[in-house]
Amino acid sequence: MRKFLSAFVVFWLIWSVLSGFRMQDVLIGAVVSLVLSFVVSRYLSFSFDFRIFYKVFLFIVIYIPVFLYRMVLANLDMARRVLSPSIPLNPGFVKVKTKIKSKTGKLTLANSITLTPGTMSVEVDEETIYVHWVDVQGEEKEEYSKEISGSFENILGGIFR
Amino acid sequence: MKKIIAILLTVAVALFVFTNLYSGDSDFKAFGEKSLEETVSKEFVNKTVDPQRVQPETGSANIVTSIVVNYRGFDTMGEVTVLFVSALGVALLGGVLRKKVTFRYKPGFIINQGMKIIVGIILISGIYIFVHGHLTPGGGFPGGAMIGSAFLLMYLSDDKFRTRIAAFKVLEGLAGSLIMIVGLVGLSTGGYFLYNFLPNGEIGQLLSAGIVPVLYVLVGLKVGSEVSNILGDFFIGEVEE
Amino acid sequence: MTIIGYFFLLVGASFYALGGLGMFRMPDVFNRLQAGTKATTLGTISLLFGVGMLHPEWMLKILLIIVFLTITNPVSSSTLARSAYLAKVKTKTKKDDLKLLLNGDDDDD
Amino acid sequence: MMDILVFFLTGFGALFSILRIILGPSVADRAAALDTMNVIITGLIVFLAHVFESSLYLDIAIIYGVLAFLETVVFSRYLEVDPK
Repeated sequence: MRKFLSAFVVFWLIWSVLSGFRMQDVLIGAVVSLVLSFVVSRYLSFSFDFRIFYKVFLFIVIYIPVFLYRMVLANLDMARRVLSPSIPLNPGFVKVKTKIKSKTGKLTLANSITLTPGTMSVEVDEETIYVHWVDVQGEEKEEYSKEISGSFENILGGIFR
Repeated sequence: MKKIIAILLTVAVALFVFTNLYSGDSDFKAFGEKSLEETVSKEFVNKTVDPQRVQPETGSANIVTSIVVNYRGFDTMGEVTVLFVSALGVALLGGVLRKKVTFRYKPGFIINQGMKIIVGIILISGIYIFVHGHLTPGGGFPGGAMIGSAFLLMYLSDDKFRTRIAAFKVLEGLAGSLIMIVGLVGLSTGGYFLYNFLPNGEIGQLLSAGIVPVLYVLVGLKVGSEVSNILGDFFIGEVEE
Repeated sequence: MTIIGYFFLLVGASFYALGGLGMFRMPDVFNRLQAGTKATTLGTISLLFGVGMLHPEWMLKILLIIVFLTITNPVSSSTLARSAYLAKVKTKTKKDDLKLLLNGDDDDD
Repeated sequence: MMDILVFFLTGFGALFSILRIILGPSVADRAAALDTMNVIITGLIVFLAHVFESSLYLDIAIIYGVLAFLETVVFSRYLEVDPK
């Protein structure tokens, strides 16, 4: 039931954004999202309650600025590597520990790792993220974790418990 | 050797096309020089946007849609029938071959979880595409393909998702029969098959253009459910009929 | 507004160029994916935001496209990287802690 | 003028991805380059919406983005299919 309502709200929102907020569009969108969420909602992982407003607020205010900042850094770093005549690389696959339990949270963390400097997540396990790193530094697992996912881990751990 | 022949053939075709396009006395006019006044397309544009007419003939903002679904509606029905026949063929062959697509590894966590968010967005935008087929580019066939692609994504990224959704069989037949019923209602009210018996309304509104959006929604549902059925036959590999 | 919009457009387009260049110059498939994904994601965000600045009435739709691409782009490149790893594509990678991934994951469904 | 510069830069990116598609030693390289090129083209379609002043192109960009994502996923799963 919770999944059904959440999927309905998400579908209706996307429909209204796509078609504009006219009366006919919004009403037909309600009907369409009702039918669609009745059919597919059990296969999806849209599931939230009223705390979503607080979470989205936190997400926008804290996570997105940090994310954008790290992403710009990542791109400048990548540009430096690409444009230098001899490409400085020391690639390797490393493991990173994570404490986040929620699946959507782990997905967001993996995506953030992909988009931040020099790292790309390859696979996620129960509590490990396998990461491809362009420039491996350090030796121990704890060092990797701190280097790669430290700030995101804290922020996302607060948002997705 | 094969590659050399392929390259020679490509060059020959390219030379043929270019000489025909750029020589002065060819039948093809240069870009922008062809006069549209003498072609038939002007007539169709006028029928839709001519301000002197009391009511536009189709009321559809997208002229291509008005031609595909209104003037050539019977043809579109034929195309949907072709899809239906191919889906039937795949279902029959799937029963004979009994060969499934097998993967060496399970789908990874990232795609498995990402799918559960992305599929929702794909499905709702696919439905948006075919409901707004008479206002925006797109329509029944791209929208149906998007719905089919969403189910392909589900089959690829979740090894638990092997249950065929039974609703699709029903939906496919229902959409096909409703297209026929809309055509027959037109036959009984207006005198010919697929007659536009609904009011045309105002161009640009969602509820306009008579039976065009109705038909396009049905076509979209039918294409989507058929593509999903074909994919299901490929992945599950057996049919129970 | 126009100037800011064009600034974002130019930044996005330059990141696209960098992404293509990185895709061309990097030595193996994982590094190529890294360069391509990061540059094109930021390029898309920036370019689409620039178009949204120039046409404020499309902003909501453009934000939807941005969200969609920001979710799908890392997911698709991670999936591709995993498959390339599992298919044992040649790499220049020296350090490899991932061996576990290959064992005990067989499944013939 | 600015439009031409933007077109030039995006075309530069797409050109190098096409070179990688042609040269790429393995299927994975080609699929990666194709993914990059598809994202570049999606951005270019949105930019065309600005050039032609028509919001209809945004719908096309959505469809193209969806199909590009699906294509990459299908290619990557294809690399894992059992060859026998």
